[in-house]
Amino acid sequence: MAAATLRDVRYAFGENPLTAVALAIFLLLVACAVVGPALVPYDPLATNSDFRLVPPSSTHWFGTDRLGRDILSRVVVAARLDLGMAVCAVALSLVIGTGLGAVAGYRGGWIDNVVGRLFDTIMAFPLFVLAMGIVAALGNSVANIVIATAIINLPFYGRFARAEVNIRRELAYVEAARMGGNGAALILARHLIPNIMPPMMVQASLNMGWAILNAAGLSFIGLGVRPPEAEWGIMVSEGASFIFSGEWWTFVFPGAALVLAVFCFNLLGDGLRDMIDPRRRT
Amino acid sequence: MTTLLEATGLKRFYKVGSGRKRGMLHALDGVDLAIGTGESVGLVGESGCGKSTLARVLARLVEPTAGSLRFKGEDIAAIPLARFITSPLRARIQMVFQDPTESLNPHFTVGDAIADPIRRLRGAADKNDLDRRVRAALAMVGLPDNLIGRYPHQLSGGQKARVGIARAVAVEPELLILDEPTSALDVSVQAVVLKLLADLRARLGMSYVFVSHDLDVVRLLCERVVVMYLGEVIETAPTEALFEGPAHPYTRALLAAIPDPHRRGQHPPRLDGSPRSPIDPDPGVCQFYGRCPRGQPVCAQSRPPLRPVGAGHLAACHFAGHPA
Amino acid sequence: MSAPPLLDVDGLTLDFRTRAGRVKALDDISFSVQRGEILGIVGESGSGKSVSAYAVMDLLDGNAEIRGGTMHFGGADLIERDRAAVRSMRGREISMIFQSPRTALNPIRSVGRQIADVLVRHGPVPRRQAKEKAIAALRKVRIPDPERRYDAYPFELSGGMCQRVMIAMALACEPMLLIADEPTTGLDVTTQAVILDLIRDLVDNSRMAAILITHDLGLAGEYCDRVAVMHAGHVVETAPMAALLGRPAHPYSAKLVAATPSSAASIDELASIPGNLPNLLRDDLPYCRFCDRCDRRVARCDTEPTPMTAVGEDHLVRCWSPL
Amino acid sequence: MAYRAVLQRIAGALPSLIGVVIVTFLLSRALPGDPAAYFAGPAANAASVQQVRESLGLDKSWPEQFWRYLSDLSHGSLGHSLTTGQSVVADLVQRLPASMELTFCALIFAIIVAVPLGVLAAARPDSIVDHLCRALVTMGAAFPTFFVALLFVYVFYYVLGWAPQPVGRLDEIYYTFPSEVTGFLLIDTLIAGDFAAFRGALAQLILPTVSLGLFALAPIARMTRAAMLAALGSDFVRTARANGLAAGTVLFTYAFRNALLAVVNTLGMVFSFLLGSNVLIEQVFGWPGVGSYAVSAVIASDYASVQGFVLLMAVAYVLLNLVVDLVAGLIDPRVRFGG
Repeated sequence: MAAATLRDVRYAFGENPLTAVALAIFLLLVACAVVGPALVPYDPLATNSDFRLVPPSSTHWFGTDRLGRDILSRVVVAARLDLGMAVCAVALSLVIGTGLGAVAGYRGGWIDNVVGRLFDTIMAFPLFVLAMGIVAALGNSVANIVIATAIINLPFYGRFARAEVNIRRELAYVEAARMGGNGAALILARHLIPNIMPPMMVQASLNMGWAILNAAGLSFIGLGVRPPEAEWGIMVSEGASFIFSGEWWTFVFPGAALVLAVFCFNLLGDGLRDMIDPRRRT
Repeated sequence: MTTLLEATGLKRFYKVGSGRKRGMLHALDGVDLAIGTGESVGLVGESGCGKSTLARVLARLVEPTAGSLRFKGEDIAAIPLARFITSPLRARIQMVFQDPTESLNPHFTVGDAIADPIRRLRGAADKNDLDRRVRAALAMVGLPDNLIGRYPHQLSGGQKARVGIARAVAVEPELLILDEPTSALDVSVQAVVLKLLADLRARLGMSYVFVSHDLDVVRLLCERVVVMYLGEVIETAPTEALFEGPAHPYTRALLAAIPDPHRRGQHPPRLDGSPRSPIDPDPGVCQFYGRCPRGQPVCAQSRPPLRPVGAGHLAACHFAGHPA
Repeated sequence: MSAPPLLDVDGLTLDFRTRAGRVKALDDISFSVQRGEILGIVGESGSGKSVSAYAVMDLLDGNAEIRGGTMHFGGADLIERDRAAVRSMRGREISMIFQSPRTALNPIRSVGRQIADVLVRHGPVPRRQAKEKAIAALRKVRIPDPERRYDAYPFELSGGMCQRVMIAMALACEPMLLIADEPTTGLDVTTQAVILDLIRDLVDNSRMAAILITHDLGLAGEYCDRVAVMHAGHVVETAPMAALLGRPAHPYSAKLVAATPSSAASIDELASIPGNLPNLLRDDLPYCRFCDRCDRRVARCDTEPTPMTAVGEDHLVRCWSPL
Repeated sequence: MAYRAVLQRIAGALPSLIGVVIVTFLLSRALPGDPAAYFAGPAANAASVQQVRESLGLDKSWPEQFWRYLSDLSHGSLGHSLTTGQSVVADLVQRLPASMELTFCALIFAIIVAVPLGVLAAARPDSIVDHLCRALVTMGAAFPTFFVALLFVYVFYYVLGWAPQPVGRLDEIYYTFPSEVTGFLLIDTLIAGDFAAFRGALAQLILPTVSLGLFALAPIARMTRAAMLAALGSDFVRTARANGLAAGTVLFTYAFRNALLAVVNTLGMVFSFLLGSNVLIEQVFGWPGVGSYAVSAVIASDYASVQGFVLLMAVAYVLLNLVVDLVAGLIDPRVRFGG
């Protein structure tokens, strides 16, 4: 198994060099998020009225914003908040969604109806709009952005887990496990959930990009994160007003960071999917 | 021969459709069946006849809607499922599944797959004891020890089928239910597995319920055959007697449809059309009526019960025993 | 057998290019079909029986590569001829039916229109007449109430009915050759018998020939006139059906006959074939791909290419030590 | 389609609508602190808060409040906006056509580009079109809409000067608004016969349409390509080929119609994206639609307006999904006849 996995990993990278690139970007992003504040040349919050709106140069690689803050430093430091929000939101919806979906799919009956109805109701909203409504209702904070993003992601994991469990519930190996003296809890825990985890993880990786976009979109319209906190969405939003005077660097670099992050998670998700599902290798 | 498992009046209905189309699908519609100790019974019929459902009800994978299930005289259908699952009785009835690939958890090694039911149902003194029993089960089905750490995807079809059998016999069942165990296998592998099954039964003295659509296979492996049609047993007889003198017109058609090189060029009458709907069937009409070459008005007025037509030979047809 | 065969496949060799290497799917296979007969191609999964048919139909995936051999149909060269010409023969001169008929039909087009599509494509048949002809085709395969069934969708029909629709579609333009690839796998035995009786009748009552691809030797025994036995990309034996069942010459054919449940009187008589198919990715495949499983192996099996040798009338075997 | 099947679909949308109403009600009651203080506005004193509480019925039990909410809804009342002073319904009705025009244009743009692209990519795997399709899909999924929109404005307005200033639907310095008939400027200008204004409105629409459309284009193209590949590899296409049907017939009559089903079914998801991203795009382009209205309301904690907006979008989305369902039923006989 280990050898086979290694072969799959090598295959995924060799076949799709982009996956390797994505992994490199991922490691870079993680590094930024973990030790970013120690790496950056300037204090991301320090204003400097002598250096306002300085174009990219050797001292300020990404230029400075309207308060003279170093954009490179802000972009690097923002990785922690942006990735943190997305990771927390995805983790929340992955755990809750898998749990609810798996139980609903295995048990069926009224539990399935109730859980299904819950997911349907969430999905009956345009999701970004629902997230706006939730943040507006719960209050304008980072925690609530995470909660809103988690809620709108919930049906994806829930329905996915439900469908995967449902397919497998009647499968012979599950029936065999029941013949072998396993109760419902044991079957879910030892036989079903481990088998649906690989596709769930792919789903999570593909979903990370979307979660990042959502959180950044909410901050872009002024929800959640408040200035002067460094966050990509709000930085783009702040830079947007300088389009008409040509200070492009104010929004391009934070925007590019967003694109890079989303791109990286999407590619990793694709690579992961190739790794666990060889049939998709076309 | 003593009776090992006796099913009486087994019914299993499923709700289907919604609104005005709602109905009850009669997957099992009152089945009586007794399996003797050490006996090997073949269960045959077309897809949708309820043979798989019956196998699952006998194994208590599916709960019957009505009816009793007596194992050595004890009504096991009355034991709540949650208790039955972990009771010693669970080990007494085991099952081998159709698709060898599907029946193995892809994340379990061969050793884990066989050890799991032993641990749950038999209990092992320690790791060594467990390991010893797993190896014994492997040896029983003729698999080498070195497969113990392999995953299903590293095995051939025949090896997977044997692991499935080893898993079932490892807990020393008295009744083994085999649900089309060779239908997914190639001829050459099928022959090996069939011989193994015959050999295991001879050595361990288990009873078999062998579900199959392949009458040739049933003929080789079973002492008695039970023919099902639309949720009912319509004929049962010792294998020899059934193949020599089928009493029910459906059985006759079924036997006539087995490909046979010796029938080259002959045109036996074929069973055409499709079965009646299994949803809310009329209890006063023979289920085979409409498709039956011998149908008479009486067949639409009463459903024929199973009745003796020979030694150990029962058939559910108004005209069974009467020459055509 | 003096008349030239309708289909003549000679020395066909075919590989699939895959990431793991070349799969030597067919190696120097030869078989032929005469007008008015049913040829059975029998073998276990992975033996190459479907691939051979797909090669004839030019339906192979893009990674298939024909490396040698010839295929002639009614005198025309199927490999050299341009692909457009071969493609226009499909459905008109050669047709094919497949297993799992319910997925093999377009789920959102009525079965009648699917048949009409074929008629319109191949004949100078206007759409309006095509409907009548399609209904006639449905009637020919004994579908009850064909006028009503014309508008039915596949999901409304049983598997057996769908297979009859497939046959009607394949026969709509009265082809010379029908290739049936495991047409009854997954169907009930009673339905299987009806479908195969139908194919047999159609062949007997016209000049059409058929190829029946199956893994079931018993089935081939009842319906085929001649048979080609395949193993691991080789045709190991071709013979009249009775000769193969009575006096199989290749050790694999013999084992296959003895391992078929219908041929055994008791479980003890049932023969088993040891070992597995060789891995066709291997570059050092032995000349005889059965030799690792064979109890009649001789030295030449590994070292010399095995020719097809006649052992009786119209009976060829690819073995250095035939039975 | 069978009459009964249509009714069934419509009935099937009812639970979603009920769920939507319940959720929006719960959201309005989930406001942190004292909802009455929110609704009373920042300048309120204790007495006026109490007055608002009573007028909103916030002192009643939850079921009573919910009942009241329902009866308000049935009278078409969504409360009053704090910022505009008008009723929320009036605000939304006034601004809805702008959003609809933009959304529909983006959707049409996305479908016109994405479907042929996906079909061609699947018909010729590994061709240039296929690579283009994959690149577009990857980019479309990775670029935040608001960022793309800003880049477009920067490049096409500031640098190249090709696009007009992003100041909403029509630059009132040069053009006059036509009298409102449909609310869709492209149509109203034509009705008024003012072709200059039509061109002006069109010019204003192009950038927001493309930036919004790109976001919808990616999922449609991906789905079309995948569905076409699946259809082309299916058993029934193999049968069609084996019967010698012409390549065009196989591609369009057999593969494409089946693939279309999958594509139509993903349109629901696409609408969800579109309606959400609409908010962001309106923000960038100063578009006077319901989205930018909602954003200002959110910032101003003008809750009644946000709630009205969420409800409106959800109802629109449920209705769009219903349309998608009905269209799928037209294509698929299995749905039509309940197979």
